[in-house]
Amino acid sequence: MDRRLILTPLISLGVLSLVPPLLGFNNYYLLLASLILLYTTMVSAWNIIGGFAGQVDLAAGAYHGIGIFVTGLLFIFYRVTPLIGIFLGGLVAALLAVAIGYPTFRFGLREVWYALSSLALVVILYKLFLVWESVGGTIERYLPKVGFSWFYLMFPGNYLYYYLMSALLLVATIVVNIRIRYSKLGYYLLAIRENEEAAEMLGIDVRRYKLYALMIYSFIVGLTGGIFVLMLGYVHPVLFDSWISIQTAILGIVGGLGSIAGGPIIAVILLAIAEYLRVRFGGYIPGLHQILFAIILMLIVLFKPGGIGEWLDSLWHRITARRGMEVA
Amino acid sequence: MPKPILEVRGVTKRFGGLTALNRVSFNVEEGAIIGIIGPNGAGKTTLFNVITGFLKPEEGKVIYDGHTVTGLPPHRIARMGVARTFQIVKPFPELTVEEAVRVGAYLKAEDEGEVNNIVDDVLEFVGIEHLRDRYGKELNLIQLKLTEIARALATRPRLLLVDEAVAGLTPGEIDNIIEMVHRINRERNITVCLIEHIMRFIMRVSERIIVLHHGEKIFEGKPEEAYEDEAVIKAYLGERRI
Amino acid sequence: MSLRVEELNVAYGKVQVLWDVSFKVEGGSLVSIIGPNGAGKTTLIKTISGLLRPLSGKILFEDQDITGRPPHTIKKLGISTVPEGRGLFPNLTVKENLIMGSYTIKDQQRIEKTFKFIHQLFPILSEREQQLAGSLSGGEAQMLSIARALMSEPKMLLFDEPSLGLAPMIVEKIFEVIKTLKQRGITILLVEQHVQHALELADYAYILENGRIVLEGRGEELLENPHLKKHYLGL
Amino acid sequence: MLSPTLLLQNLIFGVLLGSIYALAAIGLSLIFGVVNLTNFAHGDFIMLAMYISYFLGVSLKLDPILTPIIGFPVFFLLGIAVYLAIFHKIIRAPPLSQIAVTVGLLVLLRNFALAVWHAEPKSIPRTLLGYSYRLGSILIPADRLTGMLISIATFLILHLFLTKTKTGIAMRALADNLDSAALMGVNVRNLNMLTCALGIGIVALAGGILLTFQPVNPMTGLIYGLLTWSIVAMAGLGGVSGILLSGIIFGLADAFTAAFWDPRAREITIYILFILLLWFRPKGLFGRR
Repeated sequence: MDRRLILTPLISLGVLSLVPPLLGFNNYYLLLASLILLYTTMVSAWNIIGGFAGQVDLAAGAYHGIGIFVTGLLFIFYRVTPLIGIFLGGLVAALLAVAIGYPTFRFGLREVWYALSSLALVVILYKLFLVWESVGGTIERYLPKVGFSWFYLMFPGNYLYYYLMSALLLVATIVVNIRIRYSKLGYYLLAIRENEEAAEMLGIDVRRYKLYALMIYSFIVGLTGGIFVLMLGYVHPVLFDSWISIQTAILGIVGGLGSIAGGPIIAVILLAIAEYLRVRFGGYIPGLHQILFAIILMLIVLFKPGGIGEWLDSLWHRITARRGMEVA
Repeated sequence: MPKPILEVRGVTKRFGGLTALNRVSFNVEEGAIIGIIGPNGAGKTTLFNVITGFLKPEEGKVIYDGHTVTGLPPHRIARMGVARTFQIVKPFPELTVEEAVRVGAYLKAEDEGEVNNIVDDVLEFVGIEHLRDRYGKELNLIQLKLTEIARALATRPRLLLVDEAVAGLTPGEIDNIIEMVHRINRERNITVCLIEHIMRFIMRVSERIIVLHHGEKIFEGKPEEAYEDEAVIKAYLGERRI
Repeated sequence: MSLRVEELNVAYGKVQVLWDVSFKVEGGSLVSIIGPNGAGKTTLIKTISGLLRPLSGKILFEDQDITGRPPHTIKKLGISTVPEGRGLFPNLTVKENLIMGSYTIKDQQRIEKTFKFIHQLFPILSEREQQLAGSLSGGEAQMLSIARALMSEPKMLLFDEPSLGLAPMIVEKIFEVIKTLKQRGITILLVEQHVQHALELADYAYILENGRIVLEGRGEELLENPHLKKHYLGL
Repeated sequence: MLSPTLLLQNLIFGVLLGSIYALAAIGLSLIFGVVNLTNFAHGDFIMLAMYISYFLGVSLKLDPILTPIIGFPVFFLLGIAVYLAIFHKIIRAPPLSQIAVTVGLLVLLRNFALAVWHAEPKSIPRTLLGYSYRLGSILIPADRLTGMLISIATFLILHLFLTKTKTGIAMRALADNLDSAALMGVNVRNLNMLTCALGIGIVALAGGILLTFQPVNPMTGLIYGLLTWSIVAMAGLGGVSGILLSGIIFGLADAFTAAFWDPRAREITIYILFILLLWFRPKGLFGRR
């Protein structure tokens, strides 16, 4: 287990560090790659609430938006460095999640109703910021131009730094996943997903552990918003985007509920294909990549409900089993 | 005279117009194996749900180890040392047997090492070590029931409630469970409370039985005496008409 | 020969519940199958009525193979079920529940005639016609369930534990009704844990334990059988 | 300013709007209650219906209020097709699978609309009902009034169908107890298919009416999806009258927010109401179950 905690980040960082040279340090490609890593981070974070705890959460767009607005507005209004802003964005997202999640779990919302109310949260925040003119409104608010600055994490014309930040966040999220999966928290969440009553009877405070999962997930998604806004350069209520919620859940389900590797791997592959489709065909078929996601999702759920993760896991089992035989 | 570990005092539970439990009272002494029997719909499972906090009774209270536990959530009651198995098994299909038992073991263990020890110990005690890496969805009924018992034992309970452990099992498997219950009681010093429908099973296990019928306690005493009791025979066989 | 079940094996997922169950119900007779909770009684009824598909084995009704057919076709052949726990439609009125019972009958006049018969048999139901089925007492609900099954003028009735959760007086009443139905020539398969009643009424009976038939015989014979107590009470 | 006229005006607006919302929601309620299927794509069927209405309005110069004459049979058949192709396969699946598959359907419909009609909102060039009745200082728009009348007529017919016909009673029976319905001789599969056809067919009515006063864009589906689910949550499967009443409550919330706060804030009130409702009245306001 400890080996996994060291090997996984090393290997994934190694792979991820090969990408910029492969892309020839092309700024545009690096921007796309950073976005893909941020979306993948969300999928990996979603695995904690959706995969481990079994709650079909569709609020990623809300927490992502909170991260964008907190980091962005603190920078715009008070010149607070994103170094702090990003962290605060995650924190506010987690606080919001707890404020909503506490009554939600207290009153036993599950399945459809949990999914719907979390999706509603995205729309509520979108409209709230639209109406709340002093912080949101309909016009973009741009981040101040400060030039190249480590303090403000501003690297005009060079997305390599953002790529590295996104890569680090993704790897950290995967490590968090591994840590959780093989700890008390992870086993408790899985037990809750599998059977809430049985979990209760084994002494698990179901509500409390669901809240823990929700907090960790929303905090990480909040962080992705903070990095995202630095690349984008402005804030706007439309960034409370329900598509982010749907995309995250789709990739999480296709990757396999509870599978640590499945989600990120499938997310990177599909998001890369999606970017290609968007660039190549986006002009005349604007939603082609979303159609692709939808079809893959439906096929996976109908014909391979375990997701890609199940297949990856059994592959992993086979490899480790063979290694075991060699040792013997 | 050992002190009671569990006292049920005048518990009444209604569902709409139906009275599932009607002022049921009894004690369970520490270290005993007690059987609760009764025909279908007698209120047995409701009784367990009240004791473990899944249901709140309209009247009466449940006292465990000197503390009133009525109204506490199930996880708090579990933490105090009450474990249970379910009439209809509630497995963790996507977890292995070892992982399922692990979930239970975290309740009282201080660190991962202790968790591992509890898991190894319980798997061996219940005799399902060979199933360690099998997933819940791959198990048959007896294996599921044993895993559920192992899961419950891993929480290191003082009182174990077993809800219809043998329904649907073959005679050989039933013998296996009977022996297991005796061992849990003797070797682990765990008080056991069994719900059963099949009298034959309960007779071989418990020193004292309680018979429920239509939510009321109609008998309490030695199993042999139950056979002679008019009310019990009537409840089971129905009234003999002339 | 009305109903014949041969070597029936049934499982829920990976858990096999019935093992090589065979029995027969002659036309016009009443056969009881007795067994404790978890013996597989409900599974048996569900399999005959088409709600469950068996792993193997055969179910023949009037020499026609009905194994694995969907429930609505089995109903049309004349097998009606009084399911475990009544299986009423709680948000439908008593009348609407009865209308559902006559779902397969197209002839309005025949339906009217059956309604009259039902009202004679269960006067209480005509009083409660417009009430929601969910508001009935246990005994009334069981009568409605039986009445509903009769609405299709069945050749055969399957009863799944009609005495479940009822007070002794009501149980008496229900068994009176079953007796009446038998006298009217309806073939009946009665699955029960209430030994005394079920055996008294039965022309022939089987004891089901852990999914297997362990004992069979004529009703009165079994009632006197010393093994019955052993099998049932564990004496 | 809270003048009595303004209050009354918005009360009327709310009731008109709400009864149309209820018409949009009744199909979802039928499919959720009877077929026991969680359909996250319902709002996108509404969006599609609005586009079909727009298409017919532009190509055939048909008034949107009349488009359901063609739209209803088309959507009825669409319901059958969707049932056979997708819903049928997930009827017994766990909620997660139902959510996932219908979210997939939602994305498909949304992007189909995006590909065909693009992102800019579309509205019908003209309708015969573009005028308003005047009662003193109170305005009653003819399109919405007609919409309400169509809605109430539909609810009446549906109510009669569900309580007086054998098929309708069987649908309610199916909602109550699937196994028992099958034991009564109901062909469950066929009845499920009919329910889907009816549920999605009625969406065509709602779509035509909505388009008379609201533009449509591909994202409209999400808003109507959440709105109709909110109505179903409030009604709690309490029958058609429950849906009509909760539709009107949400219509009032909508009208009053638009009038007294900000037209853009309508969804805020509606969804906060929805979430509070889920917390405090999980079984709905009018539901028996």
